[in-house]
Parts: sequence; structure tokens; C-alpha cells
Amino acid sequence: MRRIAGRTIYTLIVLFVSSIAVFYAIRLSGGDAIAARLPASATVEQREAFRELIGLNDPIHEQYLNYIGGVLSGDLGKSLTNNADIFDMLLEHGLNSFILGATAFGLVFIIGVPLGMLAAVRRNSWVDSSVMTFAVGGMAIPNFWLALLAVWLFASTLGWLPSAGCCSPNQLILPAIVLAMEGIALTVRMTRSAMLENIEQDFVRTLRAGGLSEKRIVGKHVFRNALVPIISLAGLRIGQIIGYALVVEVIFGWPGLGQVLVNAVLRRDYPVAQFFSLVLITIVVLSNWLADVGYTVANPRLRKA
Amino acid sequence: MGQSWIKQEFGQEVAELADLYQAKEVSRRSFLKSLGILGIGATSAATILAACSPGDSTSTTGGGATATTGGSGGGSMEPVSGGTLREGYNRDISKHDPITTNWYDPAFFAIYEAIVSNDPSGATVPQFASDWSVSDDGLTYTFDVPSGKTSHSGGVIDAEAVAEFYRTIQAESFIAGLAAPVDTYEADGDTVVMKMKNAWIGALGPHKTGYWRIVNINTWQELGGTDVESTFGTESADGTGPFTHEEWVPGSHVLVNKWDDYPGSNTPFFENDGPAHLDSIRWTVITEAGQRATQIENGDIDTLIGPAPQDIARLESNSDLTVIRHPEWSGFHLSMNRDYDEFFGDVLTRQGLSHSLDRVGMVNAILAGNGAPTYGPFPTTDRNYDPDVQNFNQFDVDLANQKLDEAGWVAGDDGVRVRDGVRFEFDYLVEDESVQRAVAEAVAQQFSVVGVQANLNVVDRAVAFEQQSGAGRDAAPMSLFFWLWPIPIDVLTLFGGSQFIPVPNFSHAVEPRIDDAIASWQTAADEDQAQAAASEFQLAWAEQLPFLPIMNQNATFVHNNRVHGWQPFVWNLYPYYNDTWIEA
Amino acid sequence: MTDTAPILSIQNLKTSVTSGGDTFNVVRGVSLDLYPNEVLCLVGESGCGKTITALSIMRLLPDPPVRIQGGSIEYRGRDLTELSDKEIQQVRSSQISMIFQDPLTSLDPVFTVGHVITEIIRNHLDISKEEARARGIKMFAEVGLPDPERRFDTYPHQLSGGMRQRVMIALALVLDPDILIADEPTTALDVTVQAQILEKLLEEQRERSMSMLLITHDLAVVAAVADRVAVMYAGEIVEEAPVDELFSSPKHPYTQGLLRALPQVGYKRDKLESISGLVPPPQMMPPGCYFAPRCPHALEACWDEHPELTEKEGSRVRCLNPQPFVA
Amino acid sequence: MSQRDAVEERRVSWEQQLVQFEEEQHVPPLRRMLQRMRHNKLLLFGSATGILMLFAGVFGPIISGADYAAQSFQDIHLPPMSDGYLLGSDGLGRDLAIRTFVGIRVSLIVAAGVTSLALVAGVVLGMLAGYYHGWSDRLIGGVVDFVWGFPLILVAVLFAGGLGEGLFPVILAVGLVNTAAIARVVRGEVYTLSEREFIEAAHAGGYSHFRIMWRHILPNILAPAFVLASYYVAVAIIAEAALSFIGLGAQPPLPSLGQMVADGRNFLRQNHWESTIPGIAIVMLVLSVSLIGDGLRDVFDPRLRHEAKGVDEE
Repeated sequence: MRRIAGRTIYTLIVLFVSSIAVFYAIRLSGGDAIAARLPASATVEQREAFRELIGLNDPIHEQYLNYIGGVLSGDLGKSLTNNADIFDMLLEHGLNSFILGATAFGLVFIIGVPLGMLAAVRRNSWVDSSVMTFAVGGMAIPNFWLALLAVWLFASTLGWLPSAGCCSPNQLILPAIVLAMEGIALTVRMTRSAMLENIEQDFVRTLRAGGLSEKRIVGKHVFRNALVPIISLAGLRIGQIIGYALVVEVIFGWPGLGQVLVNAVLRRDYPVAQFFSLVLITIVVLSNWLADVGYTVANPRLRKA
Repeated sequence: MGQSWIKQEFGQEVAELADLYQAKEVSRRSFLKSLGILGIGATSAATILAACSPGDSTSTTGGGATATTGGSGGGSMEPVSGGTLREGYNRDISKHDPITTNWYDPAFFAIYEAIVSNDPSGATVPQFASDWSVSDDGLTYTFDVPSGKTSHSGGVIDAEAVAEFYRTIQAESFIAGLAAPVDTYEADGDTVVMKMKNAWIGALGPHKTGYWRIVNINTWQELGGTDVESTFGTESADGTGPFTHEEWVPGSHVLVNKWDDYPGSNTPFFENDGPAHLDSIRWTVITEAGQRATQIENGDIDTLIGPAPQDIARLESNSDLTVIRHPEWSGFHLSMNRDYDEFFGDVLTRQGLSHSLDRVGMVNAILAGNGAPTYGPFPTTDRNYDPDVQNFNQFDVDLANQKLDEAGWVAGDDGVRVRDGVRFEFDYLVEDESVQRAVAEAVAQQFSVVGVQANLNVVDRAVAFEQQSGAGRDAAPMSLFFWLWPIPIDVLTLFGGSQFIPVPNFSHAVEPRIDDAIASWQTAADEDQAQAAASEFQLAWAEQLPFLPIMNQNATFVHNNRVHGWQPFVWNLYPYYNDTWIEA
Repeated sequence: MTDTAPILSIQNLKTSVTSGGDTFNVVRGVSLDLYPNEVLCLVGESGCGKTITALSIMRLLPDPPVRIQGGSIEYRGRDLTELSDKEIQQVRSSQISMIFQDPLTSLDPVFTVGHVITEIIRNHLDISKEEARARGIKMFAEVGLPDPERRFDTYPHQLSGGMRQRVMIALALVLDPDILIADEPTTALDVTVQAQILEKLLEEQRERSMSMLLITHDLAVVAAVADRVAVMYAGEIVEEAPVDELFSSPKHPYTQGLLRALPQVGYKRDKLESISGLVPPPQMMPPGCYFAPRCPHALEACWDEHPELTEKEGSRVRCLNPQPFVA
Repeated sequence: MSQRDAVEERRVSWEQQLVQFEEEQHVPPLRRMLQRMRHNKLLLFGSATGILMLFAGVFGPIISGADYAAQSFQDIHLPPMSDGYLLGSDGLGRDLAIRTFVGIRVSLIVAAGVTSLALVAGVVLGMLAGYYHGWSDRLIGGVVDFVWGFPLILVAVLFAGGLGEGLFPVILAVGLVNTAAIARVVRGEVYTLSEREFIEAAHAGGYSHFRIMWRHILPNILAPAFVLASYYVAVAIIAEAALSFIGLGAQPPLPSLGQMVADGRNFLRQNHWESTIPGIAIVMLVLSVSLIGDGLRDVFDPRLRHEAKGVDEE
């Protein structure tokens, strides 16, 4: 309980610090929302009026307080570019991101865990070598390049899948796989080594002595033990996927939070950029927290008796 | 070149003349004059002119894309109603408010109508107006606007509403200067009367652009007018075109829906005089250049504006697709901030820099040949293009070095030139976009060959504009930009005119010859005066170099052959969608 | 006791280890009989091959690198070394059970102890979950686990060391095996708990009339529980005798050395003696008697001739030159 | 000869045999390590690739002697093995070989910068946190956890926002994240170390904290820290490539591999090598570094095997 309470306070502090960091960084990055909103030859008066309106003329700490006050009271404000309600944007793009991210997240485990188990069970065979080559390669290929290669091969050359767009299942396949690739590779490696580590544990001998079949021991007990680090670190995969989504969503034209955030930063659409950064950071922080909880859940040794 | 139908229809003499014109040996003015002497009527002359605009390589498969009829290819097919046209678009989406937008995108041609427009031959034809006329002294234009028309919201758009809209542009639009010689707009019964300060041959030009497309000014005012909080053009729009604004997401897409109550168009070259065939049109911004071609090849989109240059040849070889190409009203220009006097103050230096640029090489390398070098301010397509600008700014490294030597720049130890203790090294601003960056890198490298070091500063668009538009030395010493507007001379008056410092005269250039030429252009009452002014403007520009012209690219349009009646042509920036339909 | 037939008969068991490309035996021809109802202790220094022998019986060797090379293990007319994986799985736990040294690492940490015992029961018996649970709880109660109902649903880490070992015993005995092999079952436990666990093991052995092979290095334990003792050195049995005989009159110099090293209550010695020298590395066995290099009574023949296990005064001993024991 | 002497002689000769055997078996630690390295195929493969890349990055630009920015509009989009263009040319007619070499050099410089920054800062912070416990641990630990869990790209974008484009903010951003990762592990190591007897003995001996950290703790955590750092070289290379792919990092005309992949992507259909050659260079760099990391860990510190296997897991 204390652990969870401490973690919650810590999470809140992190969010608070992040909100300040994000707020300042986006403002420091130069450029001006005016370019996105006003015509090229807007007069000095119009520019001033605009600055005044969006509060750019206030001291920056006041701007921050106003902003954070607004967010806390539920007023997220509107996009400077198209006046869209930021909450609506969050719902729409958040759903898209969720679809993509959840699929990628699923793939990480649906593909990564069985492959890792296979490699462990067939240790030192050609199956093991192929799976591990795949895993090492999967970690070495940067996902932006993988995305380009995937489009080139499956969309441009073979024409099997659409190269971009949202949100049909066909359009989901490529970005989801690309997004998941590094996670899959890591999960394969982790699963394999966790399986191998656990298969040498004393408890396996006990179960063998208990007359259980090898299949049952490996498939149930060793696997369940190997899952402990995998599940407990699943939260970290979420953070990783979110980071990569910034690039992958842009390449595949997937209108998720990442794409919107990149666009908003480019346009200096402060309210959108700030809020969406915070949303992503919140998800990351929460998923790290989840990793903590996951560790406890997956590992009975950490549950308090 | 040597278009055989011209020979068939009008004889050898005309065909030869057309070849000369196309090879830019004769100016448009003298070409038209000669046609007149040969007894060719105005309409036919316009057709010939359109067909052989210099450098105009028109459609490659459909051949007749610039022909005067509206239908494409299979004329025997009956249009089918319904469906959504999915159009890929290479640029970001502008705000759908003609009055306050920075630029305009294809949706303007679906949502709004102009009072008059260009037909495929480049002739002025009515659009929202049912007819128009100009007085003999050129001081009064009269547009017929029969009553009974409404905007999407149901608001009455009569002569008074149109006049009020135009007056609002005069008062509010940043680009109103394009039509500076216009004095007043008044409603007179069912007509809009436009009074000129002076007779001006170019008066209708601006009125055909997106900026003068007719808006229900009441709605515009209600939604906020020029107020930055206005939601006009973002959340809703109110025009008289065949489609209504539905969704607008910059960086992503725009959706418009068919306006069922559209009364039909007055534009004669449209075949469809009722509501649109399509149910809706969705434009998708595809920022990944390579993705655009792939998406139309895979059938993810039906039409495409602006494939990457290197993909055009492949698209042309695809029998399911038709590619339409013509020179674009646009160009890559390089600003040289005169407040960095030590670098760009003297004309010899500017000319030296200009001669170091291999424009043909850049067209071939960067645009894969889909474009043309520009030696003066205008694209070659322009009606008033003067081929004499080719006497300037040709690629010649020796000459470049000679001019720089003459200007007093001496090669330093590391090869970078120095003058009066000042090293020829400066920041060179460029927006982070693949073609622009390639152009900037190519240019910087060519400068380095003649001992000038331009340090690239690649920034995103919001920053680029901020750093371009500062006053004095706050603006970047040099910046590359790409402009896209359909009436070059009028737009370039804004870039070159001394009263537009610092925006958009990013070079902060004060050139009396150019200012004078602008004044003559805006008072040109007939073709001759106009051509004289335009020629002077171009030659002054090519010689004095307020900006370095580099090249212009082709406007390239691709459509799936299942799409009919989608006809981009050279005179208008974008296609109209009134006739567009998709095979079921 | 020797009148009855052995329930388990190991003949000339050889087990090898492969390491760094070399393969060498670590069990070098062990022959050993286990009779019904007896407690046989297998004693020796660590590394002498006693655990490997036990694991060989259960076929629980980590293969590779450890593998049975020859010999037979006869149990109820079947040679365990010949059984298929499936058949040996049937034997394990229901007929021969084993408990291990470290009860913490020997229990699956992510399942409750009840889950595991239920699984083992149902693996051999076709009974319902509820019946298995009842049987498991009963077994837990029998091995002296306090509050067995509640303990049934706990995880190993929630139990004390002694309780864990009781759980291990319960797991081993729940199917009523004929033979229990206990490999150093008390070594990892607190001294106070050790006695309880031993007590419990003996009690169960008696009640169930089963045979027990107890592997230990602790002669005190041997003295307390064994019926018969076999002493291993360097992969073979060097002496085998009834417990009283062994303690009163050890014949092999190694056994004698072991006993001399044993602190005994009531005796006061000037110093505790230890056996000089080291066990030879398995790759480098002396040509004759393996113990010759360390043996105080070695003859030249001991360096040339490997002695056989021979009957001598109620014991079997592997020595060419046995000497009377002087404490 | 008496029985006793004969036996004694046999014993002595046996013991000599044993000693000889032991000597044969015994391998000096360094030799053993080298042996293990030689037997580790992945490490060999990784090192060979790594040396190749290092050579390409350091000497490639010198040997080829060409200028990475020199362009020739007559020689655009040439395929590899073209006359004068070993790996072909890009859309401005620039030599892809020299650009790839320089790109590799940039990657290596960034990786070296990031890793040395991360190693020094990570070890110092981790050591302070792990040694002092208390508030400094909570503070450093909190910051470290915070940074470590953050999407790298987001950090880099924010940094580039504050500091402008270029290599420096990239090195700083990636360095910060990697610092956190190394500090985490070091802190854990120091935790366990500081409970060991010799540290307690040092305390009892009245040594200063600094001396204990410097003389007793640091030497013990250097090995794991270095092994870990070799992993983060790979992370740094990928991060630099990703950031220059999206336009942060090295500014043109200085080539970087990620930037080259980005430039080449519009020509994948026609001239795929413009994107695939720098792409392969990135993969080879990362692969060699991670194989070296894997191998070093196996050789030096098998104990870390499970900790470092996922690079960012622990």
C-alpha cells in the first residue's frame, strides 16, 4: 500500500515537472503560432492582438499558471490553427492511436513470447538460431527504416497492403508491425533467456520428481515463471511504442496523437502541443507505474502476505 | 511542338509561328499580333496559344486536356452520380477563408466560385456572374449578377452582397494590393459595377484567384471576420460553389459534401449545369513524397496533385492513369537581405552569385526535368513572359568569378572570398521540406565553388516564416522560398515593391526601376502598355536581382482513368469539380 | 533383513559428466541394494557422486551434461535405466519419490503449494479437483503443517524454511511411494528444525513401511536414523555396513578418517583430525585404489591394483589393507 | 627399498603428475578471457564488423579523398559500382560512398560523445545515489526514473526546441537518457556492494566517504558499467539516426546516415540504394556494437547476463 501511495505521489510530481518542461521547451523552440493563424502580411496591430489573445505577452510563468489552471479546471482550450476543441481532438486521435498502439502492443506478446519459447525449447537448434537472428536483427533495424522498407516491399512493389492511411485493418498491418518490431525482438530475447534461466531452477527438478510431464513443466511452470519479468516490464513497452509512434504515425499517415503532436509542434500550436505532450507523458508515466504494479502482480514473491 | 492539328486547321504559316512561340523565340504579344495579321479570330488564337504555351508539355495521354471542351476522353459515357472523390494533395491545407488565408488549396474551387474565371484557352469566362463587360475607356467593369442566388447557408447573394464582399476584401485582405488600381465596387440593380482608378488591363486577374472567390460576407462577419478567433474557414465556410465545407483538419484532410441546392454554373465550358455529380470530395495531405505515387497506383486515391518529380515517368507509363503536366505559376526564389549590405548591397555581387547557379542542372537533378529554369521573375508560361530575360543569369562559373572579383571579393586562404575584412559567409535559411532542402543544398554547394560560403539553417515552417519576415538584419541574410500564386506579375509586385518591406519583400530591396515598372503595369490600359511594363519589370528584375530566380516546377496532376471530367489546365491553379464523376 | 529381496537394486552404475569436450565418469560402478522398510544412508564428501547416484535412480540427471553410461537400476523387476520418459514419469512420485536440499528454490514460486500438490495428485490419479484438494490438505496436516487449510493457498515465499520442507515431504509422500530418496533434506535448515524434520521423515517411513535412501554428509544424522550405511568415495562405494557395525568398527581407512573427524560428545580429543590431501580430480584417478594417495596405510600394491568390494566381518569393504579402527 | 619408501615414492610421483595436470588445466585469467573471446563467434563477428565500420568511418573519408558535398548534376542517381562512384551517387550527384563514410563517422562521434557523457555522469550519479541512500538517493533516483522512462524522441524534440538544431542537442538528449539508464544499474550495484564486508571494514577503518567510493566501490562497478555502456552505444547510434531522420541532428551538407535514409526514401522505387546503403550502414553499426556488447558481457561478467539482456529492461 505504501509502495503504491509513494508511487502515486511520485507520478504526480513527475507530471507536474513535465508540464513545466514541456511548456517552456515548446515556447523556447522559436517560431510563432502567428504563422499558422494570421496571413503573411498581418499588421503589427493584428499580430499584437493575436499575441494578447493567446496570452503570449504575459510573463511566461503567468502563462503557465493560466494554462495549468485551465487544464485542471477541465478547460483544455482550442487549437490555435483550427479552433478545434482539444478534448474532441484527443478523443478522435486518441482512439486512432489506441487502435494502433494496442495492436502493436498485442503483437509484441503474441509474436514475441511464443517465438522466445520456441527458441528456448529448441535451444541450440537451427530454429533457435533463426529466431535469435531475427531478434538481433529486429533490434538493429531502426524502425523508421523498417517502415520505409515495408512500404517499399509490401505496398509499392507487391501491392499487397496500402502504404498509408487510416483506419481499415489492412492499413493497420504495416504500421502496427513496424511499431511492434523492436518490442517483439526484445520480448523474444527476454522470453528465451527467462525460459532457459527458469528451466535450470531447482523447482523444475521437484516437479519432475513429482512425475509431471516435461511438456507440462515447461509449458506451464517454467513459462509462468518466465512471464514474470516479461509481464512486469510490459509497461515499458507501452512507453517505447509511444515514443516510436511519433515517427511511425507520420510515415504511415496514421492520424493518431503522435502525428497531431508533430504537426502541432511544427505549427507552434501551443495548446495542442502542450496538452498532447502531457497526454503522452502521462501515459508513459502511468505505464511505468503499471510496470511496477505488473511486477508485483506477476511475481507473488512481492505480494505482501 | 509542331502540333499537327494546328497545321491542319490553320496552315503551315501558323504552325511555324506556333513553333517559334513555343521555342520562346517570339513573345506572346507579337505572336498574337501575327495571328491577328494572319486573320485568325480571337477564340481560335486563344486555343492555339493555350496549346503551345512555351514549355507547356500538357497531358501525355489524354492529349486534349487543354482543349476547349470540358469532357475528357470517353465522351460517349454518361456521367454517374455519387461517390467520393479521394484526392491526394502535396501541400498542407490552407484555411478556407479567402479573405484571411495565406494561400489557397483545391477545396476553394469546390466550395467557392469566382465572379469570372479562365477557360481552358485562357480566355475570361463568366462564373458566378452570368455575363460581364468593360467600358471602352477601361474604367468601368460591369458584372451581371441575376437575383435569386444564395450561398450554402441560404443567405441571399445578390449584386449588393457581392459588392459588399469585394469592399471587405479591399478593406481587410492582406493581398488586396494585387488589385490596387480598383477604386470602388457598387451594386447597381442586378449588376456589380467595378470602377477603376485608372484603366488596367490586369484588372480581372486577381478576381479569378482564390482570394476573390465569393463569400457570404454576412456569415463571414458573424463568425468573426478578421478576428483571430473567427471560425470562418476552419469550422465552417459559406460560399456559392457546388460543394459545402464539412471537415477541415490541417496537416491531415479536408472533406466537402455536395450542395444539393446548387443552381448550376454560368461557366460555359462546364458540361454539367446542375448540382455536382460527386457526393463528396476528400483531400488528403500526403507529406511523404514517395507515398503519393504509390497511393494512386494502389488505388487508395483517385486523383493526385503533385506527385514527386521522380515518380512522374513511372506514373505516365501506367495505363490506368493519366498524367497532366504544365508549367506551374510558381518558382523557387532566393532572397538576399539588403540589410546585409556588406554581402548583397552591390549588384555585381548579386549577379556573380546568380551566374554561379546551374539552373538547368538543378531542373534535371532535383525536378527530374519536370520544370524549367527561370532567369527572370516569371515562369515561361506567363502571358507577358519576355524571353529576353534569358540574356541574364546564365550559368557561367568564369563570369561569376569575374563579377565577384570585380565587386572586390578576393579569395581568402581557405577559398572563401573576403572583401574589406568581411568574409563572404552567411546563414542561409531553408524550410524543412525535401525538395526545398535539396535546392538549398545544391545552391549552397554551387556558391562554394565560387568562394561563397552559405551555411544552411534548416528550420520548420513556423520558424522559417518568422526568420524570413523580420525587419532589417532580424531577417535571415538569405532564404529560399517557394511561391505559388496564379498571377505572377501581380504577386511579384508584392515581393519586389519597395513598399512591401519587410513582408513579403524579404530581400528588403528598393529598386526604383522595379517600382516604376510596377506603376506602369498597374496603369497599363491596353495589351501593348501591359507588355511594355511587364517586359521592363522582368528585365529590371533579371538585371538588378532583388531576388535570385532559380526555377519553376511543373504542375502535375494525375487521375485514375475511372475519373472523368476532372480537368486541371494551365490557366487555373486547380481543377473545377462540377463535371467530375467516377465510373461505378 | 538380508533375507528378503531388495526392492531396489543398483548394479554397476556408471554416470558420466561432459565438460569442455571431455567426458569422464563421476559415478564409477556403484552397486547398492535397498531393502523394504529400511533406512539406507549414503555418506560421503560433497562431489563424491552420492547425489548423482540418487538422481540417476530418478532419472533426473541434467542431460546433457550428465548421463548414465552403464549399469542397471532394478526396481520391481524393471530396469529403470531402460524406461521411456513416459514410463519413468509414472514411477516418479507414485513409486519412488525424492526430496531435495533447499526447500526455498525447490518449490515453484509462482504457484501456491496447494496448486502444485493438487497437480501432482491429479497427474497420477483420476480424481476430481475437490478430492485432490482434500487429499492434499490431509497430507499437509499429516506432515505437521499447522493450519493446513490456510497454508494450502499460500505461496512458498510465505512459508518458513521448516514449513517449506514439510511441504516438500508432503509432495513426495502424497502418492504413497515405496521408496523415498532424501537428498540432504535438513542441510539448509536451522538446527532446531532439522531434528523435527528428521523425526517426521522417520515417522513417515515407519508408518508407511517404505524404504528410504537418505543422502547426507552428516554422520550424526546417520547414527540417529540409519539401518544401514554406504560410504562413497570418488564415485564408488568404499564401505557398506549396518549402522552399528560401521560406527563401532569401521574398516575402510576413509570411513575411519570420517569418524575421526567427527566431534563426539563425551570424548575429549586433543585435536579434530582431518583426512590429509584432496579428492583427486575426476579426470585424474589414481591407477590403483582411488584413496591410496590419502591413505595412511597404503601399500605399494594399493597403487597398482584397484580393490573390489569384499565381504569382511558383516561389512563390505573396498580395501586391500584394512586396519582395525583406533579412535 | 622398503615398502614405506616405495609407497612414498609412488605418492610423490603421483603428486607430481597431479601438479602437472593442474598446470595443464590452469590458464592465466587473461589467456582464459582471450580464449573465451576467441570462442565467442558472435563477439568475433561483431568485432570484425565493428572494425570494418570504424575503419570506414575514420579512414574512408581520407582514402577516398573526395568532398562529401561536391555535386555533379551530370552524375545523378548512379547505381553502385559506377565509374568513379563505388556506391553510386545521390540526387545531386554526390558520392554515396564518401557520404556514407562521413555518416558513419558522425554516428561514431555522436555515439562516443553520448556514451562518455552517459558513462561518467551515470557512474557518478549512480554511485552517489547508491552510496548515500537517503534524500540524495530519492532525488537522483526520482530524476533518473523520470528521464529513463521517457520516450527518447520526445526528449530530443524538446531539447532541439530549447537549443536549436545540430548535433549538440542530440548528444545531450541521448546522453541524458543513457545516463539515467546507466545510473540505475550502477545504483543497484552500489547498493549491494555497500553491504559487503570489505566496505563495512573500510568504514570501520575510518576512511573518508570519498576514498571509499573512489578506492573501493568504483573499481568494482567499472566492469559492469563498461559492459552496459557498450549496449548504450547501440542505443545512441539508433537514436542519432532516428533524430536525423526527422531532421534533428547534423545539419546539411554534413551527411548523417539517418538523414541520408530520409533523403533517399523518395527514390526507393527507382534508386533504392540511396536509402538502403545508409540504412545497411546503420544496421551494421548497431549490430556490431550490440554483438560486441553481448560478447563482452559473456566474457567479462556472466553475472550480468540476465540483467543486460534487454538493454532497457532493468
